[in-house]
Amino acid sequence: MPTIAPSVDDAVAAIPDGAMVVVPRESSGVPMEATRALIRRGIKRLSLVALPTSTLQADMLIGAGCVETLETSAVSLGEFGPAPRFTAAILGKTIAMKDATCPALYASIQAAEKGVPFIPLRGLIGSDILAHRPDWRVIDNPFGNNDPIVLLPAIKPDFALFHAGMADRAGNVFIGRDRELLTMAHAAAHTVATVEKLYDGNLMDDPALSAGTVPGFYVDTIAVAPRGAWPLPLLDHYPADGGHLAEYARLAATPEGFARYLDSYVYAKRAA
Amino acid sequence: MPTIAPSVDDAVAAIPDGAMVVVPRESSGVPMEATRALIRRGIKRLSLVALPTSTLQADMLIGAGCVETLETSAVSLGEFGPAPRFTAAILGKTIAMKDATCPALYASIQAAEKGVPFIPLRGLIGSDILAHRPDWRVIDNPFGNNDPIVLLPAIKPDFALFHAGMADRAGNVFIGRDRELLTMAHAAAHTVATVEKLYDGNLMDDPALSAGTVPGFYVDTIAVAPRGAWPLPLLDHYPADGGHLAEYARLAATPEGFARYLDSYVYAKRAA
Amino acid sequence: MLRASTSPSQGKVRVEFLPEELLADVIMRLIGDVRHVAVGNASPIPATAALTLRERGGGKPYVSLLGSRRHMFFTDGGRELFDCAGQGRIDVFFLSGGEIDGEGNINLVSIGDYDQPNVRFPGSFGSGYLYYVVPKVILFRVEHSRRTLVPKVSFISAPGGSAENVHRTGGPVALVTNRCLFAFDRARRRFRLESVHPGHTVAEVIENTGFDFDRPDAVPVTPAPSGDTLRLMREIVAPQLAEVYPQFAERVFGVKLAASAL
Amino acid sequence: MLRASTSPSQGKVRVEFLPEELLADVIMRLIGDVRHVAVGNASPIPATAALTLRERGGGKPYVSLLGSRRHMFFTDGGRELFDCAGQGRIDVFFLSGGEIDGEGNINLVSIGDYDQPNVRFPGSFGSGYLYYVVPKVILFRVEHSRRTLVPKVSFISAPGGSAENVHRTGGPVALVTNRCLFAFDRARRRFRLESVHPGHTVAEVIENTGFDFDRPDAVPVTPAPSGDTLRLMREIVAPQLAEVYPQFAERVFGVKLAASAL
Repeated sequence: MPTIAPSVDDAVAAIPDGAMVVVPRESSGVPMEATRALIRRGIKRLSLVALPTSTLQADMLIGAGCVETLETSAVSLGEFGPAPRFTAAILGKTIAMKDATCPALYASIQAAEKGVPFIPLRGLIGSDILAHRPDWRVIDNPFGNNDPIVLLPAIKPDFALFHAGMADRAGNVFIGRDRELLTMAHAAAHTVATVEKLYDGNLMDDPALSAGTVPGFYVDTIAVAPRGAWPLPLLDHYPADGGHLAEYARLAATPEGFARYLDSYVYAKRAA
Repeated sequence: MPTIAPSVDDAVAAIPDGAMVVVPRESSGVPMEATRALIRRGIKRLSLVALPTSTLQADMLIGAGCVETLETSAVSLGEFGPAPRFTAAILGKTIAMKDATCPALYASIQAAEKGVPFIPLRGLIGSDILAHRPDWRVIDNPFGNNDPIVLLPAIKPDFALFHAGMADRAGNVFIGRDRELLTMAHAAAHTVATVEKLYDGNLMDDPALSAGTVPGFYVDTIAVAPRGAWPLPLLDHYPADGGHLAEYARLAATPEGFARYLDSYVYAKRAA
Repeated sequence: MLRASTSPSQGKVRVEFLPEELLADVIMRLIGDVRHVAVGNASPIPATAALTLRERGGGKPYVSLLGSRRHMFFTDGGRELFDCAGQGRIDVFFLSGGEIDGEGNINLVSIGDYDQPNVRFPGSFGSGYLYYVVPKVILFRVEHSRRTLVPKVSFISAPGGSAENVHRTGGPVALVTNRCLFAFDRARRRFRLESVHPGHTVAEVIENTGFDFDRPDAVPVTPAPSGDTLRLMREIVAPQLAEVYPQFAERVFGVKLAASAL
Repeated sequence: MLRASTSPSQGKVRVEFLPEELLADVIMRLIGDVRHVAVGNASPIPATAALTLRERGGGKPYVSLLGSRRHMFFTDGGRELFDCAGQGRIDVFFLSGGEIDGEGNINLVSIGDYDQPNVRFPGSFGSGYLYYVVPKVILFRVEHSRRTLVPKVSFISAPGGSAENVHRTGGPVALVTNRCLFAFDRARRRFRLESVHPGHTVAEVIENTGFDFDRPDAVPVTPAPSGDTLRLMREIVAPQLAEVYPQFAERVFGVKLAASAL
């Protein structure tokens, strides 16, 4: 049975250095409180898979030195410009980058969900994305005639980590339309979720709610984190905190500014 | 925009002779009223894909001479024994049978959903299912080492046909946890759905209901059919009508009895 | 309602039980201590076993009953059973066969030439996949006869074993019939008689089995279900079964589907 | 708030509009009469165009705005955009590029050697797929300079054209910049100058474009948006945009995100 951890710091304790962790795009429930907890703990050598893109979360983890390998299709701060710590890490070659394209990541995670070793995908032929992915293969479609197609290996994360609206005490997590969170939980060996609040009752007993639920069967640990996606948005709950994101963009432009940002918003909690 | 048809007969009018139609398993919303309408109309040469199995629906369509090709993993009447018209058709060689295994059908429909020409699946190697499927291929997994794996071609139905609890006037259909209905609608070129009732309002406006909804974007036609799965069950709504199914099993054991069954329960409506 | 009984034996309490209850009890022991048991369509006796174990374990193992709304936590449609198995998250599953042979091959399709069969069964269901990837597959065939347990199946819906290089993380562990329990030896691809059910004999098993199998010199009698187990089955589990197996629940346990179970 | 204006011309009504409004209007004409327009992240001007068309069409075309809850009918998670495109159900999409070259290749990754880049962009997003399978891809790059429109991109996130045998049902149809509109000729894999925006010149376009392109002898001026279109954009669409593009909606249209839009 899933555990309801007493704090977000406790919930992420099970994620070890070196783990492969899959996290969702900005609009699907980014676990920012959990991200701050991981940085506070000083997690190292993460193999981070951002499905299929990331914003603040990847930039902070990279800036704080937690990431060894990043696989994703894009990292930026969206309306707030480039992701400064990501950009600096690529230019400074301090992380290993696996550039992908969005549907390739979704398909690779679905391959793990289905327990198949690979999955085909159209597109990519003739791109430099493909040219720089020696772990991908091109075969001649056996059902076609001189029809090259890319095969992508399954991505099997050690952990799925995300934030959602609510969970019940049996560990069922309501995700609504953010279905990639379900795929992530299926594909990953373990799942850690933070939620805005606990739901009284069992989500699976409600025909409507159960349709948008990750069963507790797939979930290891849950922690309650009100506004746990802040300063990013949680759809149906709260918008992005634009003022804070602008401040991040400004500070993170330099290593010194980024360090100050961490002191103010991440390590502060530890000091307090 | 999807059409709300005035009757089930009108709703299925768009499905032509010779169409490839995908229909769901007994527990996921079998469109029995629509099936009776198709038989009344005398539809011919269906290529029926039962995802992944069928009971009464396939047996009736086969018995009524509507089916040319059947692809599925099993047809029976469950607790009421073998499916008599299916069995007779196989022994009499009046339909072409493509025997599959359940996950192969799900995976093939998902391949169409993803727009990929094929999808791999474990299992099957060394089975006679595979031996009798010249349309399937075995390749050596390019990511493995002497690791044979089956590739299944995508199944792209012309129509998805199913029954569900409710739809709104924008054509959104609430399917709850019966997610294969969504995959079917994605994979098929057209979707026809019958529903117990219309929902006032827009299903997409509700965070919980929208999570279990087939968007109207994928739906061509909807018709209201109260108890439209009868005598099969509709989960969360009504159970199977065991007495009626026992009567069917008894009558359909012979061609003459089956004809009487159709007269009583299918053609009766036309006569009336 | 008629209840079969064990032969009265000296000094022992006579426990009355139905054959279905004995078989469910046998299956409970075969399932053992696992995390997740899935039960396919048309498997009421395995369903009885799995639900009884869950009651006894206070919610453990997870049980997924195909076709049920209440006893099924899946939220991703029919494919989730197979995806879940592919992830290695289903520990036990049940398969049957119109024919089963001594190498553990099962036939759910037809007898005779595939293109001109003499007998047609419903079809392979998920066997062509689950037999390969579920660690403990329990074969279950009530009718134990030379018609069902054959030297060689006409059609292999799923093979009992595979070549070394074929991806295979699962396979058969046992075969339960109305007469006995066989264990399956994967390395030797042979069945071994484990126990004979009360009221049946080794000679009868040999007589009615179409394939060769191993057996110890002394074959034990399958133990009867305990009173506690029978109570759990009849009082707690039978009403749960009625949702998915209304005919079975009524015939075996005399339980009718309650309107609230929908 | 400042509003740019067309040069006053004799006898005509002077229509005032912002560059963003002109570009959205250009894109509206490029989209044309289709069933489904999808708009990726970080594309506020294409989003403005698509939503304005939908308002004018009374709900047609379907519009999918990535990152929006209100303007997005998908219920299968982030993959549905790509699955939908693979099914042939997305008619129009928008892509940009840190660099775009004269063959329609786009670069969203980096400048210089991939392993030792001088400049890094965010990454390819879905371009490595959508550029191949969406029939009408409209390239959109506000900054029209020799830095962005180059002879040859450093990195091909997605190529403008593909070999005959490569599955390709989609590709570029046009490139919209702050100075002009180019059409793309797929057979010749070349751009052709279609119109120059008010206040810009052909000489300026040539001067600021790093690749060769075709052009007619007389290049028309891009027509200004109509008053009706501008009214729709400003009054009806701008508040809708605020959910996904709050900074853009406030900067261009002076609209703040309402609490009810969450």
